[in-house]
Amino acid sequence: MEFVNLTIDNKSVKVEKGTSILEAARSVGVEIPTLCHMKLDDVNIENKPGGCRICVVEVDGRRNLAPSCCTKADADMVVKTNTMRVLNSRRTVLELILSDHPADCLICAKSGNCELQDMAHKLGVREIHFKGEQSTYKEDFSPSIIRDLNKCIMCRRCETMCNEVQTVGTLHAVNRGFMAVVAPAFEMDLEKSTCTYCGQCVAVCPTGALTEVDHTNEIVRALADPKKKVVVQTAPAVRAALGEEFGLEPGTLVTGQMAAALRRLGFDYVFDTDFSADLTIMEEGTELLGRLGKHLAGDKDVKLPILTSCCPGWVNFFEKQFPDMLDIPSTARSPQQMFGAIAKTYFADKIETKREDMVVVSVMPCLAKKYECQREEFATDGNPDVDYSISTRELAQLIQRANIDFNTLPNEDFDHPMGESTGAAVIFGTTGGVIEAAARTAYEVHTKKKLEKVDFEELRGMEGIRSATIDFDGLPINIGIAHGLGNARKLLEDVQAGKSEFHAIEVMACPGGCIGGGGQPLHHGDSSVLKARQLALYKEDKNKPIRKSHENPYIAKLYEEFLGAPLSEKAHHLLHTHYFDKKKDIEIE
Amino acid sequence: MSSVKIKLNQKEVDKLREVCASFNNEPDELINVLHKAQEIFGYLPAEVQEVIAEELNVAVAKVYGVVTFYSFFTMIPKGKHPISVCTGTACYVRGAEKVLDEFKRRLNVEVGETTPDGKHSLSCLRCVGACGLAPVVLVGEKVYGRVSPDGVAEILAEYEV
Amino acid sequence: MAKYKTHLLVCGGTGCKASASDVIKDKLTRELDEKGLADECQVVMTGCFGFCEKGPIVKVLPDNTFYTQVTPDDAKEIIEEHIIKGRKVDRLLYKDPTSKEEISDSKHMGFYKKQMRIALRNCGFIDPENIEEAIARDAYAALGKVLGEMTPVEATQIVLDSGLRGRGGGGFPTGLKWKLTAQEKADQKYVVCNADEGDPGAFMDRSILEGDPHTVIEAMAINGYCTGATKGLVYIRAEYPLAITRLKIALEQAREYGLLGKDILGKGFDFEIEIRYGAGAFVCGEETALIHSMEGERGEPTFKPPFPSVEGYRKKPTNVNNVETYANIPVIFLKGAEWFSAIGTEKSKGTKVFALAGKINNVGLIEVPMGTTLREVIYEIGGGIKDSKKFKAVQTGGPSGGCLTEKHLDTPIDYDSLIACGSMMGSGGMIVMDEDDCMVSMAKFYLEFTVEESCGKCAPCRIGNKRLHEQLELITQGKGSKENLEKIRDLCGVIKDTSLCGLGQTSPNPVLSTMDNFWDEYIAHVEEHKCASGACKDLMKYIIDAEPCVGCTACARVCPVGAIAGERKGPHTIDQSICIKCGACVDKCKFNAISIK
Amino acid sequence: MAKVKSLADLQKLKADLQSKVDLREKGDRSENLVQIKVAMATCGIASGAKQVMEFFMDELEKRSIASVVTQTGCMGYCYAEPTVEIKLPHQDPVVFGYVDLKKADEIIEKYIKNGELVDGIIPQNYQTIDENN
Repeated sequence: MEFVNLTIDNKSVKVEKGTSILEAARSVGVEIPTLCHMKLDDVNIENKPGGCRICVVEVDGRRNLAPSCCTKADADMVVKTNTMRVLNSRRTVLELILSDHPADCLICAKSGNCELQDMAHKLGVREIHFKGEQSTYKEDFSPSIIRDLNKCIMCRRCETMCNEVQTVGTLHAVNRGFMAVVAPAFEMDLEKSTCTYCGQCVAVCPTGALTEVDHTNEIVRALADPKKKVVVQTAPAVRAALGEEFGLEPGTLVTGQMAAALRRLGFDYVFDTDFSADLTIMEEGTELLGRLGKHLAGDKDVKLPILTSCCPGWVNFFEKQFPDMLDIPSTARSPQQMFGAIAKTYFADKIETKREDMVVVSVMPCLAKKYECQREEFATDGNPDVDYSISTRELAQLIQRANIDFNTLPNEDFDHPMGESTGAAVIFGTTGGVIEAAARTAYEVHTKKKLEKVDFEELRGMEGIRSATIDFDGLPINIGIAHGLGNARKLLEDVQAGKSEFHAIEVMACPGGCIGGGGQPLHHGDSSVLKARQLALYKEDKNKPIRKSHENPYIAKLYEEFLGAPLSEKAHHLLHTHYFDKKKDIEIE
Repeated sequence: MSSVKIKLNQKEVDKLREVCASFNNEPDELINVLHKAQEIFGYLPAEVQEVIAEELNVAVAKVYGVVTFYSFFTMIPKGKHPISVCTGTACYVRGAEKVLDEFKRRLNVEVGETTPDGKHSLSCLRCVGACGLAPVVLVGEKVYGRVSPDGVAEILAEYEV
Repeated sequence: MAKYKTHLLVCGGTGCKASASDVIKDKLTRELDEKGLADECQVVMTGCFGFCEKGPIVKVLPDNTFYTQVTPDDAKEIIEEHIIKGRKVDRLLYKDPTSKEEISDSKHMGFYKKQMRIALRNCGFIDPENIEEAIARDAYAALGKVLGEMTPVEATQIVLDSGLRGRGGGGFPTGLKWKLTAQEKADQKYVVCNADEGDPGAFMDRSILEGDPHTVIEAMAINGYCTGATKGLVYIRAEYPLAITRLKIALEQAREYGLLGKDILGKGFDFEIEIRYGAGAFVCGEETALIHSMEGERGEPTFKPPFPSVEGYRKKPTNVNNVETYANIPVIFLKGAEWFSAIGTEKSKGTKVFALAGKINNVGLIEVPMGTTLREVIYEIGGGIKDSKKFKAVQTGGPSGGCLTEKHLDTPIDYDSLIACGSMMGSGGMIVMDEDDCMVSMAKFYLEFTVEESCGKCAPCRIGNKRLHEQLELITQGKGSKENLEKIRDLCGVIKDTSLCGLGQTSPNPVLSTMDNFWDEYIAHVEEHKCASGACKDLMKYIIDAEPCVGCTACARVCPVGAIAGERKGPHTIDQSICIKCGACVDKCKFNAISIK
Repeated sequence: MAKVKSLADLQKLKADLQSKVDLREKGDRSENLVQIKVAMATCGIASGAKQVMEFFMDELEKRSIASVVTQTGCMGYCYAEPTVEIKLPHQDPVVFGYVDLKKADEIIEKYIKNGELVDGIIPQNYQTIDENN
């Protein structure tokens, strides 16, 4: 490894050759502001178009100011990040950006969490000297994401996420010059595009150009309606991130406070999606073993590998981009939808409430879940199994709006019966978790032996594509894991080409899995946040008394009282789904 | 920019596929493919871009991003006799703007638009390199040099009937 | 083979072709056929003669007669008079603008006297669609010499020694660029010819490709040999159909003759050239943007380093030179680096081609040794200002350059002195302006261009230039103040300092240079709301003088907005708040009663 | 067309093609060449000027004398046709009258090669067309 010595703001710095000035400065505590640069080390994502020009610095011997994100640190370089010339240029450029940006901060969804707003504050902009025409585009409301491109500053982070990381190819820079913006083809609405609603674009957008559809008001209304029984479920990844919205360190587990807060918000039943995650393992695990059994028996037509299906962004992805492979994924519904289906049948019966008087709300780290609960197949007579899906961020807002001091709340438990879960369910929130949970159950069901070592370390990590072979008592099971749709595409293309050796593949649309979901508190490009959330989930798993889904007593009871057995007719009806070729639905206006 | 609704028939789709194939369906050749396609269709409606994206295995948003980047590509059908006024510097200093204004006035269209009867579309272009004839106007392939605002009516009259 | 006694060269450049020079050629040929002279006289369509102002040009050789503004109808007379009877057709001869005398021999025309043609040596001389004519004029001889006698390092050294600098605008030493690409190790390298001339008012590259495509092909092959590239790409504007056609023909012929392809001249060197089309984006003149465009992407520039010589087309080392730079290469090898470096000034060697246009008598393509003064170019070659108006400014370097004034006229033209004056060489557009041109409007014109051509990637260029344009617009509308001028200056500085690529880094130059050289004019616009040249419509007023006005009502009737009122047979007046300054009333008034103030 | 396979091929090809454009090339630096103008108006052609011109063109090339042979209009010496104007580099032009092929040969050998004057000069002062213009 080659190192270079340079000087930044009179501090001498030694960094590896090839390091950017921005990073070199950061290493000695000089934080150079930027609006477009974004680097997620662990998932190998870097966005540095050098477009915002906020990060410019003075480098001795150069005619022009240098963008510190794109300029590599060189030996003996002398860099100044805070000269008059730099500060003036930086502020003027920011003023220019603001001159083409609506000044509606007070009512903007991103207010308080907006990098542009913060930057204006940080650089001390008090006046915009250059007024003029602002670019205008039509607003786009999809079931999950709202695009208000008048607020786009062309940082291109969303484009990087959508194309390089997710390979979805929905968003691309279009037009030229002043009218340049990031948009889908033909500037069509997201709803008609290839968008999977994974929400990674929203997660990295520094401004209010990309935000989630807000359902908080509908929820407040439902909670206030005395006729409605409002049931809430919270996804595993939410508990590992919600605290960040209240100033807690990333990775702080707030499961108990979250349950307490939900109760104080007025939800009638505070349940856990972890419960239906265990249910998912029962169904999906059984399906896997079924296919595996047929395969071992020599059935040539059986579809292997089986692909997990709990991630709605991933489901959208293969429905829109791989419509020829609809029979490969598991037919099991996602935990959110399993929960809704059971809540509005089994549980509704238990509390003697009619379906239409029940409102099921989910709190998800995800924006695609908003779309998922609107899918027609997840409704009975037009009444959806899950009425509203809100993001972790929206929940935090609801809590704040209700004047609840989150940090002083006591730890409370979820309600029964749908609040009970196992450690296997908790790790659904991270990449590798679903397949580990499935392996724990499938192993015991298949081998009829007790699993000695519950932790499958070989399935854990942050590598984009991972694989491991698990010994099912002499039967080697090849498992593949991909997070981020770009990685998923690679595995799927192998399957398509008949080259895949895997028996089962877990796919999560978002980098890191649900912990890095599009509905989570914004990590603003800090990948250590994702790692902390991941560790928190494994910790919760470890601390759970029961760590295998099939050992969840309430799940056993559910089968006993209501469903019969995994893959029973009733289970099929309520807990499974089928997929559609949505490629043909991508419309041209 | 709005896109244009058009339904391609199978023959046209096949033709496009042939064009893409002639460039080995190489994503590198996107711009060459778009040139060819525009030659065939006269413009690049959304569906043409869809087919090209499919064949070259690139996102259609990218194709659109490229189409909207380059001024040579258009998603609006050109008029039967497209009029282009050169607004290169040489033409500008010799009065191209006034000529352009006169075309706008007479045709009652803005730059980038086509007359309702589809006869003329009006566009600007930067330097055809006939600076000796400035200001220069192109109608289709035909070049008119040293055009004055007064000459505009005369040029348009050629395309009456 | 017929042995021709006389050659009729017809200019086939775009400008002349636009004026039906191909019809002239056909007619000349037909006339010769009819008169039975087809075996004695040859009609050749050539590349641009450069003297576009007086096109279409027909030149008769060997006696060098230069006919200007020829029409197809003149063909018969040229054949009957000149060829058969040996009498020159006087009325088609070029007339000296000062002496008003007819000049028949092009050598004696002021336009050609001061010129020195290196890059344009074959333009207007050979049939660009015939490789044999090119070979007869030494095409591919330099390639032969390089392949036969030199190692790549030796050959590159000659380019270095010649002092040739990039003619596309940057002025980077060409030999050094080659060396940098040659030093990189890679399994594949590329050489690229940038023929995406997008500078409004510049057309030298187009003319070279149209008039002498083989020189570019040859130079690219030499470039390939020197850098270790076996593949060349020509990135050419789609708006140049004639250049494309001729280049394609030339490539085809070069392949046919074995001058492209495998084992060229038996020296074991392989080289192929492909064409990639531009599609109308000025920013693609920037190397990295050009490369992205060739890769089928939006032509957005990326930060350098890495330079294309390290990471270019398809991430491989790539050398990009422009057409004019390439056109100098073969001559340097044939005549030697010393010969070349003896021409020009200390730091700018050789010649430069300029597209001379605007308010000048001899609009056209010229090539002069570096160091020639602006005065020589404008007055001796350009024949002075049109319609005997007063010279006001000359704009060089296109949208990246600046406007120079009277006091710069004796500046020798080279890279460094132009920059010292606040302009730049650019690709070689040279637009002359007279007293009727408003410098604020000129600056606005260039900004409008930049706004339209900005790729939109970086904020200062995308938004800053838009704001600059808006500020200038305020001034030309009479709504500006001195404060606006200060804002403009500040903004110009920041845009230059912070923009991503050359486009943004130079886009304020037209504004800054006009501010430096024509400050009074800016002040007049903002303080007195006056535009002396009358170009700013919003600052003019149409006034009816009561004295000569007879009240005929003609003006009132023609006014499209009803701004003119007055009794019949009484003096009329114009309501300034309604008037749109279309000028219709002035044209209509028979009594010269309406004036512009 | 056969491929140009070597440098020698290229040089040979160039030599073969050279004469094709020679005429144009010479036009550009005619002051250094022997310039021959053959009067080719109606009277000249009638008296054999065309053959004389061809003779000059062919012979001068054969004898490797760098020259430009052009036709010109009537020089006004119709009585002495065919008339030929010869201008040696840096010298005043001389006009010869009654030039037949034999005379032409003599002019080449004596006047053009050695600068010796031969019979038949028409002693007149006049301006060449170039000067006229």
